[in-house]
Amino acid sequence: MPYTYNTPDDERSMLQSIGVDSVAELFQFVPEEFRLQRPLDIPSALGELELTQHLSALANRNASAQQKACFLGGGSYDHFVPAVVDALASRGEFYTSYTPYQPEVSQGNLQVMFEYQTLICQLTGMDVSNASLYDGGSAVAEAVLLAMSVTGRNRVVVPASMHPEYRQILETYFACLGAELVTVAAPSGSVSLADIAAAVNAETACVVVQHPNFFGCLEDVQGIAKIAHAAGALLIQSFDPLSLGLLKRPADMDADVAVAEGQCLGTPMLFGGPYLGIMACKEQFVRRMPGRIAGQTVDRRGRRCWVLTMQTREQHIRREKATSNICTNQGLFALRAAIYLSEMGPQGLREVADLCVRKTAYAKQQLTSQPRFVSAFDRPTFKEFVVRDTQGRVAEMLEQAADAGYLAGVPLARWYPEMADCFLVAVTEKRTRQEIDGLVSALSAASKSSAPRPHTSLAQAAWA
Amino acid sequence: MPYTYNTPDDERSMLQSIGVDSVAELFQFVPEEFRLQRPLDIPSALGELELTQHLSALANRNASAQQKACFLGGGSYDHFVPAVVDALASRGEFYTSYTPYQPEVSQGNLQVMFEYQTLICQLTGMDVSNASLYDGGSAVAEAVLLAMSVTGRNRVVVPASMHPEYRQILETYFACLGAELVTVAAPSGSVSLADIAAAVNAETACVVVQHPNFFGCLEDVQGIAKIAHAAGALLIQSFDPLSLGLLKRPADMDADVAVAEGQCLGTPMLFGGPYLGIMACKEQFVRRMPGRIAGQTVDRRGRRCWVLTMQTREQHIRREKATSNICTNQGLFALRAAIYLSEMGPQGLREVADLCVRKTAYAKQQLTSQPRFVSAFDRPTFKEFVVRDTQGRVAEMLEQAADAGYLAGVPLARWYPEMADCFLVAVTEKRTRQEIDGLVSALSAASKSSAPRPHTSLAQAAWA
Amino acid sequence: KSTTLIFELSKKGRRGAHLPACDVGGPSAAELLPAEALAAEPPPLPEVAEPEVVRHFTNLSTLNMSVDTHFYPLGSCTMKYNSKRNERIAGLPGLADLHPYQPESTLQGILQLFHELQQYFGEISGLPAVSLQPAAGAHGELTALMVAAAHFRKLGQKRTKILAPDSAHGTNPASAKMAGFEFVTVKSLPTGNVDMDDLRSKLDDTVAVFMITNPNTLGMFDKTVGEIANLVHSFGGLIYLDGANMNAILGIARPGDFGADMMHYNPHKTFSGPHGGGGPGAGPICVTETLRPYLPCPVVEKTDGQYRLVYDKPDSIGRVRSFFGNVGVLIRAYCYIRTHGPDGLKRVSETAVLNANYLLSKVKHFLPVPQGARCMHEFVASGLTLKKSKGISAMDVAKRLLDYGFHAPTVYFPLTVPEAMMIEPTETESKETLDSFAEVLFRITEESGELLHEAPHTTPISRPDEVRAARQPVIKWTPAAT
Amino acid sequence: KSTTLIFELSKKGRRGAHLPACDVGGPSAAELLPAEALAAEPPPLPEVAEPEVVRHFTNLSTLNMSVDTHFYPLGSCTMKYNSKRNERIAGLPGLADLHPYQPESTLQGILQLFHELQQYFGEISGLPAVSLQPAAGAHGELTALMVAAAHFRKLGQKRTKILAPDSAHGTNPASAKMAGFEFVTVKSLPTGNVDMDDLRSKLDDTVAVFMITNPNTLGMFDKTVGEIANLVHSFGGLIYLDGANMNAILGIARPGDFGADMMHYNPHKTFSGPHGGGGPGAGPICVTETLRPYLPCPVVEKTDGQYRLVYDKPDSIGRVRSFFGNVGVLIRAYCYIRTHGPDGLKRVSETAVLNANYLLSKVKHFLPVPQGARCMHEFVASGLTLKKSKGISAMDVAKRLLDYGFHAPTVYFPLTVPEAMMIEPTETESKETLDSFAEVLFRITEESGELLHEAPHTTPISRPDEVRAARQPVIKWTPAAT
Repeated sequence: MPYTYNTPDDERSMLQSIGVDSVAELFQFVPEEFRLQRPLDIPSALGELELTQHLSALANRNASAQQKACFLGGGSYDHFVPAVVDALASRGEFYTSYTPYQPEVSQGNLQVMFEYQTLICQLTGMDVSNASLYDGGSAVAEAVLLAMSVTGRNRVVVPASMHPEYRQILETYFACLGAELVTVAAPSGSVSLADIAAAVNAETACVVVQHPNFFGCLEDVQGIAKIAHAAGALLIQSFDPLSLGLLKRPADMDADVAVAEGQCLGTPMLFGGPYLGIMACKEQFVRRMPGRIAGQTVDRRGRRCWVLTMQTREQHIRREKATSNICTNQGLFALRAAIYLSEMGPQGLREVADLCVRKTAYAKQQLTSQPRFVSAFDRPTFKEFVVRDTQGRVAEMLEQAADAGYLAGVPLARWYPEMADCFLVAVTEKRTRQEIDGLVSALSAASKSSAPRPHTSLAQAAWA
Repeated sequence: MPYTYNTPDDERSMLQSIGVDSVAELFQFVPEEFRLQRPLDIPSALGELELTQHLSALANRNASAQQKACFLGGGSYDHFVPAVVDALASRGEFYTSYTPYQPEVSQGNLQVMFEYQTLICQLTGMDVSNASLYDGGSAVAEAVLLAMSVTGRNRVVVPASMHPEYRQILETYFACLGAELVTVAAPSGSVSLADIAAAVNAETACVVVQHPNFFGCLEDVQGIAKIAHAAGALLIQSFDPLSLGLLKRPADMDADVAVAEGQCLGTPMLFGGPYLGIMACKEQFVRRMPGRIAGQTVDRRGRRCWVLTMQTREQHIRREKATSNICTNQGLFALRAAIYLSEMGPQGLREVADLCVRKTAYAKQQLTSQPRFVSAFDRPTFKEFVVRDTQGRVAEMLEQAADAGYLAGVPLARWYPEMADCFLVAVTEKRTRQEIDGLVSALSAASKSSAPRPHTSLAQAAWA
Repeated sequence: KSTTLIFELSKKGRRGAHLPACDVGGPSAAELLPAEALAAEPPPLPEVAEPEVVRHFTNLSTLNMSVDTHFYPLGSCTMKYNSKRNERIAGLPGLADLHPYQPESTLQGILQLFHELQQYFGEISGLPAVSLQPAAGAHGELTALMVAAAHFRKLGQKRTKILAPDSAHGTNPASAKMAGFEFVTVKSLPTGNVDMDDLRSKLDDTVAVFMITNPNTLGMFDKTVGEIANLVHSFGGLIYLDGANMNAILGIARPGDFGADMMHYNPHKTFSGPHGGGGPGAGPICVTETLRPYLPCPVVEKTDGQYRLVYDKPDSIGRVRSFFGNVGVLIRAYCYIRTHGPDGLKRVSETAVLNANYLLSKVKHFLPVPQGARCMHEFVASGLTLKKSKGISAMDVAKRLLDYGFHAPTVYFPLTVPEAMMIEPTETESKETLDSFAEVLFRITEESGELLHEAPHTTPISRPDEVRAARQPVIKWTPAAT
Repeated sequence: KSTTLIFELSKKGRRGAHLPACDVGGPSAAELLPAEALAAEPPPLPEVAEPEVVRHFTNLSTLNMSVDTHFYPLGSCTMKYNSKRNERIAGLPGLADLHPYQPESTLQGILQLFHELQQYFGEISGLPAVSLQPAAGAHGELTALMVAAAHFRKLGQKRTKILAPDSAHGTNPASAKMAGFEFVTVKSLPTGNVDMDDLRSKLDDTVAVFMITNPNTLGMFDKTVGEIANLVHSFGGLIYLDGANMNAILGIARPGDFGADMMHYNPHKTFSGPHGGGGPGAGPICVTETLRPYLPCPVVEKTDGQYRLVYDKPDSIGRVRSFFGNVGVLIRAYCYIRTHGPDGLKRVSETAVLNANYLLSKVKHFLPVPQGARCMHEFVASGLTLKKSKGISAMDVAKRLLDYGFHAPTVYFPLTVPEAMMIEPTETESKETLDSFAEVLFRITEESGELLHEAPHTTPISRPDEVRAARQPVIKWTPAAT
């Protein structure tokens, strides 16, 4: 019991103060029939040294992105995390505190929440932000619920180019709510305005568009927003925070609600979580927003300070009438995002975005200039792109690439059966030219076919 | 310039306030002839991402003790560092502060120094401790200078079983001071009382004995102390802090000054430094001690607090009459030691020492039951021991063991030409039975001779 | 300490990060992307130097109370020690730098961890089928209710209602609504136990689930839970166990053994995941074998010695979160369970309950505890007498505690106790701390109302004007607002 | 915040760490070791639980001012920002978990780093031969003086004296003594520059080394350094440059170019190694080619593409420290140099000097700065007028600054300036911070003596009784002393 204090003496005197003879007596209200009469069947205790050795052994059975060059994307990315983020977020006063119920002794967390909200507004151009949600996927679901609540409508239009797992979450939520999810195909890598227009009707609560989308391609958000708004529906954009170093902001494209996966803002990949769900919206929807919100006020001495506010939206007060059941936020990751954005600043953010775009373009060009591979879509891409393996051996090839030191791509078969010969390649600012060239070699070398296609000579000189 | 603030506007207005036109003008007092007329010939600046990649690449060209099982000792050991040590010592308020010249805003560091001093006294049984020195080696040198100063004598007796580098430091210091270093052989692995008695005379300032010594063997400190004291000399013991979980304390053996390398108390190996020089002594020598000392006092409101004290020993006041030129301490590592000792407590310390002794004995038994190896000395050992390779191929064998995943031992040839076929093996509490068995296999397998010796069958059953 | 905002520290031209030059050459991003997609300027983020970032956030941190610095007896939140070893382990590159879509061959270590954790959670709860996916306790509730809904759909039963006592956490009703159910409140008794008569009167075959928190939010073990379960089951309904209070019964009683069909854990409470200033948590759920087919996917299975992520369960509700779940929190829970082992986990609950009862034995003499002389891991004192006699509210007491260096208990919850102060010491506090807390609490009850209404006096700020914050919301900084 | 000692928190039977059972079986340690060597009991260390360890040291840390939290203009100590990236890098297992006696084949990365760092240090100083071994600035001084001694021994010259100005750091005379020399003080002028006449009068062929700090401890560049060097050299002596103030001249002037034969760096100052509450530092030295043979061993050399540790230099003084040196500090210095590059390092000094001159331009109006209107990277203000007019001492001002959230400057050094306040802002502070510091400093000079004599008022403690501490020393805790 490494974390407890009570010595036998302590225990004796405490039991005496309580007026019982044994600790067992304290459990008198637990009926005998419900008592577990045997020890739990779990392994026996490990000291710190053994625990560390055991977990290190488990960790060593995984191949981390520090060992293999990671070109995986699809919502989780191997971006660079500046050391300040780890150094500051690992302060005990941040990570061992809880929701700031007592503002007088929680101004650190509250100010961070307020700064985070402001940073997200600056990033997106939106009017207001909450203090975070679980992740990008549930943020989409919460945004859709908001739209349904605002419009009183039950039909939601989503392109197939949105993250398939985000769409699955919507399906799961909708199964209980009797809402209708309309998926619009995106055969060219992005959805067409015509297809969206055909899908949107007077029953549509919202259109959700991811830009850049799951395939890395850009979407015509403004065009889609016009269609949605014309039908009285909301436009929800799922965005990539780092893309906003270069791309127009959701507000500039008239999004009503902007949501995102915030992992790229200073959080490691962590095998998928915990991450950071970002949600910002137009002023008029603020009282429908789920999640905590920090607001500015003054204390009794008139000093500026911060508190949790608009709590009447929340379940601990409103119970079943709350905007959502969410009561935790991802405070620690909102903090990481706030530190990350402060460290990067506008120029740093632009530089990261620029590196992503250029390295991605280079990788796409190099890879698709190999006879074996073709680009699946002819669209501009941000930091990932879809490649078709003309030999159709994606799974095998990716395993071989992993052996060769490359986490080379995400196979699309699980979500898009029609794209079983395709994989998604992401290139962040961390990937070097050497790694990209190595990736191209490793993929080309993997389970090579005997009949090479003629080389499609693109202007390789441009990359010299 | 990632760490500076001045914008061009700032710079302009600052120059204006100063009353000069350019920054260059501020260097007017540096004569033109001394100005460097070219850029420094060092590589150009790296951003954090590139720097991290570059240093990671360098780090990956080393084999760390996390990759290879480390059986190296000789004053630096792969002991377990509990996570609390790193977590607490990495708080900015500790590591980005400096010597507590302003006690009102340095009580954290001062109290830690006071606690460290007390912990070292508890550990050693000595009356007083300073707040740390550079490392175990220079601590020996400082202790010897103290003894020379106290006794007014210039002759120092040291067994060959003391760390050869510590003896080299003494030689270096003595070359300037005209002092005499007498080295007493220790052919059996420990020094004999008779040899010590023969070396000690009325000119002897002190005898320095390391216990457990460089070969891992125990010395008869009490016996040596009697000889030294009978001659009016001081007894300086260099000890292993972790050994005191089991062994008698320096004070119990009548040491006058106790010094140690404190790396084992919560500091990683760091390729040899920075480490922690521990020094404690009898009360009567306190005003001769080098290094900072924190003392208890009260503030104006009568509250207990701590300050730097006995500063008249120090060079910033006494200049050439100071006890030493040392003005930094190793505050951060004294802090680590204080955290480590608090986390371990008496029982934890005993358990660590017990594991070291038993695992070392097991390794010695296993290794020397191989036909190729014999134990160099027939003495009880604490956490390391010397092995003789009957095939005499130490360097070659250790390289091969490294390739096989074992940092197997320290070759002794550099310091002890007569022991060119010997190497020193250390076994800490971190080494598992599996690793020890693997070490034995790897060493046995390394560049095997064709003529095996008969198996010397020791009671292997005892280790079952 | 300054409360200057990071935006107010910004000055045009300052910067922290510098990214490397592009090593692949080629056209600029502006040439690679269509002009209409590009913003003219990057977002107007603050421009600050790195030292300022460090100083700003470091100093902000020191304005918080936290478990690392203070006793934090926030009832229901289980603010126990967050072990540093777990933080270090969770940061190992082989655990932290993993992408969720890596080939399974490169993930055998972490999948083994999940597989074992599923077993541990199943064993501790007595409910063998486990999903690690939900991202928080409330998310786990929602997921479990969706599982229940799927179950009844499969059975062809139309059940529209969820019941829970009035003492339940607010997330219970909110989750019920999000899962598409109607929510009905059942009364509770002064002990926090369920009012069986009221329950009986509301039970019928339209009730899908009865949600119960046991130990309940008054810190009492509801002995009638078996009876309740039988009753609900007799109507074909399911029992959902809100696992917020599992810290009281680890290795002592298992929800699956006292009638629960479904439950969630709050690993950030029970298994010591750091609370992170409000999150992340995690909300793994455990259900009976009957309900296993409906769990979200993926789950981890082991076949032929290999660990696999299984996505294709035909009856699964689907997924409630992207990727696998809040893995970082789960790793810490795994470490916690392995650190304690079977004896240690039981000892955790015994100590948590001992500490709570000890504190209760000290406090009850000057602050009435309606639930009586015993509790599980927490208890709820009432400030009603104090309020009536001296006009001192539970909030006053809470605020004054801050002056003495203690975080306040949870106040005004549960709603069923007037002037409630819900105190949970946890097992990782010393008798000395509990003594000192009790002594201070007593001293506060003797202090003047005037002093207390104005409390706290020594904290970074005094009481904030919350009404103003809500009425004139300022929820982001703007240059004008300064 | 509590200042309870860890010993006072101890209670028999509590513990933090639990070590694993012994996996090799066999006899106990007590059986393996001779009885007479064994202690009956382990040392009487405090017995505390891990959460207490965490809370204790965390709370202690918050009683410190530090660069991460406060402006820290401690003159001569160069309290600049300690970059977090360097901390992270220095902790990489491939750098931190290396044993000093590993085979060289397993150390090529770190040896390359040292080899490059030797070159950088040589290039920045203009003194090409480098030893990375000394553990601190003072240790570097001592080592260099030993090198000088070895040089003169080799030459067969008997030189017994070391000279340095009265404005020198106290370590200069102390190191001279430890290296076996007699120390002679040379006068300095009010500018801090060396009094040439006094120097001349003390120079002869028994002088081994003249030690000079340039920029000097008044923050001025001593223009006469060339003349001094010529003079000392003409007597066959050597010039030692105390490198404490290198932050002023990186890439601007090189000691080797203005006459130094030997110098040390303080990488914890100039190259931003964290000061660690008093240490560790490092004290690498650079010398001329002539003196290279005498440097301590090992040094890193590169032959046939392999990096090697060379131990066998016949004229080497030997070694001054075990193992290789304060490697962790050196790695951070390497990172710092690589982060800045040639332009950046020069810019560091330009900015440090700009910041110091700016602050000087603000301060001189109300606090006389005897050295005049210009400085290098620091300046020394004198509180003499204030002392005479209002009885306010430099110490009073220093203490009052703490109340305003600023660390104090160095006071009463150099000894040559009455009521000295030595202010070094460094390059990693903003104009806003300097403005605010100057404003507060001015405000303090306007405050009443009464207020200032009692300052500080808002710090964790008020002024301690240092006399009592020295006269009745209590330098460890004992149960009786409480």
